Amino acid sequence: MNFTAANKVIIQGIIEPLGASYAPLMQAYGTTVVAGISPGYGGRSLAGIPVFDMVEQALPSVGAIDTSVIFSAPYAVLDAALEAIAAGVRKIVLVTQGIPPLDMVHLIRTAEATETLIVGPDSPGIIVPNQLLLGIHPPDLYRPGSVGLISRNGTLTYEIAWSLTQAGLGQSIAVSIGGDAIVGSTFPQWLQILDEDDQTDVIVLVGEIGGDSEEIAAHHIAEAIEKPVVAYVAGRSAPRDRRMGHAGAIIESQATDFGPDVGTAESKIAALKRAGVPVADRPSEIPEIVKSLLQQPVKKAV
Amino acid sequence: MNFTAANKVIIQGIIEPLGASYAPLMQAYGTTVVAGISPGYGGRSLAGIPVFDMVEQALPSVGAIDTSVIFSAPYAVLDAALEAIAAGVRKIVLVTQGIPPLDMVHLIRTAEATETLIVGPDSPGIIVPNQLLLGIHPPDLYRPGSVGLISRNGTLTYEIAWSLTQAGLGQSIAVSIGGDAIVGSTFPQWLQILDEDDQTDVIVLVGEIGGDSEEIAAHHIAEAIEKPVVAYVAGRSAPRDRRMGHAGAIIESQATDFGPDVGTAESKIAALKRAGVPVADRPSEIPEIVKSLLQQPVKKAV
Amino acid sequence: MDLLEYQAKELFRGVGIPVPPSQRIDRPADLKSLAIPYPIALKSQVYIGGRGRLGGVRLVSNTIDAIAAAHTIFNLPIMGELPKVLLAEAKFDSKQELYLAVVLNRSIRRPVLLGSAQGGVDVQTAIAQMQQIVVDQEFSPFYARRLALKMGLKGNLLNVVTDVIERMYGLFLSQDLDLVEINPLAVNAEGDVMALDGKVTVNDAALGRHAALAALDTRSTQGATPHKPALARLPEVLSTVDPDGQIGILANGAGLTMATMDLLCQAGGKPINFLNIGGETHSDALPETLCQRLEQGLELLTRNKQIKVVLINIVSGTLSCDRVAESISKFLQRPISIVKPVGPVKDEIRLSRVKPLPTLVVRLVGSQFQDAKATLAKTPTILVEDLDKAIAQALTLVRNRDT
Amino acid sequence: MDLLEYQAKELFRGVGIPVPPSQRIDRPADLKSLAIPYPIALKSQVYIGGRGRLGGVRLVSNTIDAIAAAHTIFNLPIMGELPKVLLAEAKFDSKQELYLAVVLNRSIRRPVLLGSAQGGVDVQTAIAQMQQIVVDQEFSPFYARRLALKMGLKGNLLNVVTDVIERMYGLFLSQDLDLVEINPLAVNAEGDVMALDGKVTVNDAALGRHAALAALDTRSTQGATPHKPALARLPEVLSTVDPDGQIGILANGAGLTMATMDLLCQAGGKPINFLNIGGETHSDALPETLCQRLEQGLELLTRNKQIKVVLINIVSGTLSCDRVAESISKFLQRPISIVKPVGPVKDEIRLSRVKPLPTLVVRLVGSQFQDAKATLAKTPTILVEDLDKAIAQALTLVRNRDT
Repeated sequence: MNFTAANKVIIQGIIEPLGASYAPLMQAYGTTVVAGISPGYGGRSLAGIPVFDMVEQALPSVGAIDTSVIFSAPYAVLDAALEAIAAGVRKIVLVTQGIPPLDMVHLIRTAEATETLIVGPDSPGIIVPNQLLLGIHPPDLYRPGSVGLISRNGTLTYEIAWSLTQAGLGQSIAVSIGGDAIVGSTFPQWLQILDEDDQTDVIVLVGEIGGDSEEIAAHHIAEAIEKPVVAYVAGRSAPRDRRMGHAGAIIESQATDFGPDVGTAESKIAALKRAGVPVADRPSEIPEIVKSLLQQPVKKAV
Repeated sequence: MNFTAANKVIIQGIIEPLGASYAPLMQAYGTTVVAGISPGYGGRSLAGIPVFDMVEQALPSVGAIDTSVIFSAPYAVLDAALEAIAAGVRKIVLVTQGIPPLDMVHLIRTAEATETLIVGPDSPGIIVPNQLLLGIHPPDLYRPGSVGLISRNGTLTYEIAWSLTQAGLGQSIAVSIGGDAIVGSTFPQWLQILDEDDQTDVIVLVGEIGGDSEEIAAHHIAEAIEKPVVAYVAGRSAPRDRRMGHAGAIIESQATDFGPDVGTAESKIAALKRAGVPVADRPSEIPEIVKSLLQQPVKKAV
Repeated sequence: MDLLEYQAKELFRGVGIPVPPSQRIDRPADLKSLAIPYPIALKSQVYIGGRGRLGGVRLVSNTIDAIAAAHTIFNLPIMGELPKVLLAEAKFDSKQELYLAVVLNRSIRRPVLLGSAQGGVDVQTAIAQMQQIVVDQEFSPFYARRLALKMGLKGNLLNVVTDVIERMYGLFLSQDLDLVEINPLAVNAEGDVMALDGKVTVNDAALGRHAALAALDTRSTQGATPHKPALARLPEVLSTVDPDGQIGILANGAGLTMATMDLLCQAGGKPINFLNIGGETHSDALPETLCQRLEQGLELLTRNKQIKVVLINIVSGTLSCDRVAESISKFLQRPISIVKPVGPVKDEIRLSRVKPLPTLVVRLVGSQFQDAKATLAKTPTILVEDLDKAIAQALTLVRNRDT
Repeated sequence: MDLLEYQAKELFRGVGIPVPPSQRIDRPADLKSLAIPYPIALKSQVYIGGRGRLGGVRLVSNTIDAIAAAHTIFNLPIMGELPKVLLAEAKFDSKQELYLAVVLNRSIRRPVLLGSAQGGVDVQTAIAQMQQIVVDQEFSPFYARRLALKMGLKGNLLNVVTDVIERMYGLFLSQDLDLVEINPLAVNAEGDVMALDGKVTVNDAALGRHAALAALDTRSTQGATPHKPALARLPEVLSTVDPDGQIGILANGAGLTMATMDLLCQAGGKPINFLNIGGETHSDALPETLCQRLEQGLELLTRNKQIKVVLINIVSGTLSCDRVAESISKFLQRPISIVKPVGPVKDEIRLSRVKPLPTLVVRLVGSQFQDAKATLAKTPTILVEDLDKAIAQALTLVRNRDT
């Protein structure tokens, strides 16, 4: 998995408000944005980026496309992503929130069959500081460095990146897998990618209540990850069963009346600790723990 | 592609009238029928063949299954075939006629993705004389030999097999690709299989009016087939646009008012002749032509 | 099964494809309570295309003209077909007319989307501009967009037409259609679109799972009996191949029936009727059923007083020769009174029974041939083993009976 | 969005899942014109489960008893919820009760089918017997059959239950449901099945494409306004975290809001309300929209007279710090009369305006921080750069205002 400024990137939904605001920012940051896609707007351009009606129309002029960042309206995202896959795009970042879950199920099935990486939805995307912005991370808060940051939220990710940056700890990459109930790429996938990434020395994992991603991540860390991991889990004080704004924060149960303890902050923190992962009590604690881990020798492969 | 008595075969829809009649005949002919499948009838047996509710239930006791012959009712065929594919079966013969075409489109897409051979629907299936019966060919009319018989109809295939048998010309294999509008395996696929088959010296292709399979077959023969081919096309005298009993006999046009000449007997016969294929005027002429071809040296590879 | 225009448009309306306000007219007087404003188009609801050229569509501006036009159209056969219903439809001012269709392509085994930027009555121009997109994987709207782009559409019209195609595909898939066609899809000066004419063909094999569509069959004399994927009914009336013919053909399976007829024609014979009693691949097929169909088929063919010879060609794995022979023998021995009629028995048919039966030339391939031979030896039928000889025999018999 | 039982059963009926004959009862008098025969069950239509144990379901055998029971149920709150409607339903004699559900499993990112041969009110037994099938590829009925088999069903019941699961899945997929549950699916002595109770949860994000379902929302005070996937509305009333609390939290994004509240609680603070004005990943999100939501959020929080301090924590890429500062400044300067109320303005709220506003502790991360600092310097707000310090500041202020 390589994410560099050499990646050829398109922006689908480039005329949506969010897409139109971030397209020039992504480009200004050094991302090679070769085309924007918005059906019905073909022939125009936005911040110098040529706009096409379809992904495949861009291919003759720009060649193979590595990545698409999708800002389309929620009900148009599935089709946009399938269109990108049909045009040979194999990395897709879904920024848009509120995609119907069954659209995601359909998309994930197709992504699996075509070996396409789907990041998101409801995700600020990926940033490789000073190299590449695939989404809406605020670049000012990030600096290049060796901390790999993986989260499933948006502004809390910025908060933690900023606390690292302020402490002099730059980031090799920051990625949010997205806050909606059904997301494409998972914590274990990204843990694996960062474990194998030469630029990353330590991994910060930012979780929150709801779902079982942190429990699964903890299991994966214990089994397969060699680099040190620091975690933080938001939502210790959250009232149970209250919506905090996105589905990740609903403590869900499998079906009516079948609710195990999975999903609570306690369950997640306990699982991470059992896996040997230090869990910060507050965001500002993360840089201290990262520093202490960087001074320890890296776990050896067994 | 090997079709021998060693093939492990299941019969789906074994309690349907047609399935129940032919299961014992297939078995008596030497086909290794290891299980019958009919939902709701699991636990029974038919002619000594154990019946299961699902294909996957049979796996622990019979091991991997090579082929399924499906006799299920038309609207149950798609599900039965998908179930067989999910259970690892990669050769499927659909005997049943009248499967809705869009069910076939769905099945063919899945078959392509899983590299599954689908023969039929509306097909008497495959017979390898004295070895294997996968379907409803009347065994009495066939004898082992070196003529490969490919058709898209039922009883006319028997007629021609019988005329070959009576003339002392046995068959290496006989297969009907099926009479419905949308079928799985095609003439070119079978021409290729028989061209590569050591047991086959000459190929008899039996077509009929409707669709463009004969035209496509003619093209394929000219391009890629080395063994001699003899053809017969039924329907020279058929009134245009009259239903003869199955969809293959409707001279179809792409959409309203867009009807080319493709599909008529004239078009098919002309295409075959252009490809150098002798076309018999009547079934009884076929054995004579086959004999004359067998006396000629085989075309050399270019 | 084809739908009439007004039925197709009901389906379009149901999935949100824009169609003009319209009203079904069962008799001219219905126009007195017309709920749509004039001018309107009055359109003959027939299954045959090209009614516009033949006077089946009229534009009218007031009730008096409308009633007069309706009278005319109700009495105007289009290629022999009289409308039972008219459609009164609001006028739509079109600036551009597109052609759109979704159809199954049997040779690539996939649905295809067809579109032409030049739709309307001039079919040749539409064809010249026709674009095609194959829906090779599961449908997603981008296939529709791909077609719209290929048609040369841009801007808002690109999206509007994409949406119409998407809805057409939705119908196609959910209703098991063989064809859904809009011609023209009109575009007005404001960029709004409207389906002005539509054609829908429902797949017959799938009708059993679409009760609402099956109920739209206005042509079935069986009425609204539920279609089910059972053995197809034998036709009630056989169509005539050669009106001067004297030979009837009865065979099993479409290919075999055609081959038999081909042989007869090649030998100079004139078949008047042919009947395929059905192949062997129906999941419900039992020997009993096939025998029954054989007897019903003989009954049907022998009703035709013009037939001198019936050529029976049965090649079967399901049905042994002796069972075929027994059925034939049973048919010949039946007392007329106990024959279960296939349709309502008319006097004319009863009358025909007293006429001598045509000669039956029987050709059989299958098991138990010797038993069949013994059975048929006791009947006036002529059993021939070889197909070419059976054809020759039938021809000789006709000539002999003629003279 | 949850549906009430009678709404769920309407959906079931629509797709051919058998449900008992039933009638919606809006008031006890409706029982006088009951069209189903006694005995019937009268069932409280509330969103909360377990109504049976709490007296929300009664079996009655005649009109007098029915009306009396209806009066009782209409006045019986189930866990605080009073029914607006009852369901009168024909009795069905069950020999066996099954549990069936289709639900989305977010961690495997696939729908799963759940089934237990021991359904009914005893949930623990149902769970002990629960079987699960993952629908990993496109659904086909064999997935349903796989579940039915795993549940231990045989013979005709296997096929009947497979068919019910298939129809449940059809609903799940076509209506974008989070959950469709039948408990119990009753089986009678003849082997017929009947869905005696059902639960359907519609996915909120998908409601915008299911107008018919959105119209079933009986709880929305907005009435039947079309749901669309726009920025979620802010809540009209904030829920209370700690009734003794004096601090309100306003942040952007769910994770950040939770983290801020966690910090406050860990430091011994008592938040009474929290408000997430929304993250940054909405395709319609513009700085203007976010500023508007910030101002609306402040309006909402400051309505609560108990709040002494509002802690604002905004970390944003979309919104520069100076724009946040301007919004806060604008909010503080607004004349009360021109503030556009979010809901109907009650006198009580107008009254609260004359009270001094709570102190605003503002913590900002983003671009243009210095400009924000300059803007806020002219206001009575307290700007803190560091999050931990902002928390400490808020706590100090509450203590000071307390004393």
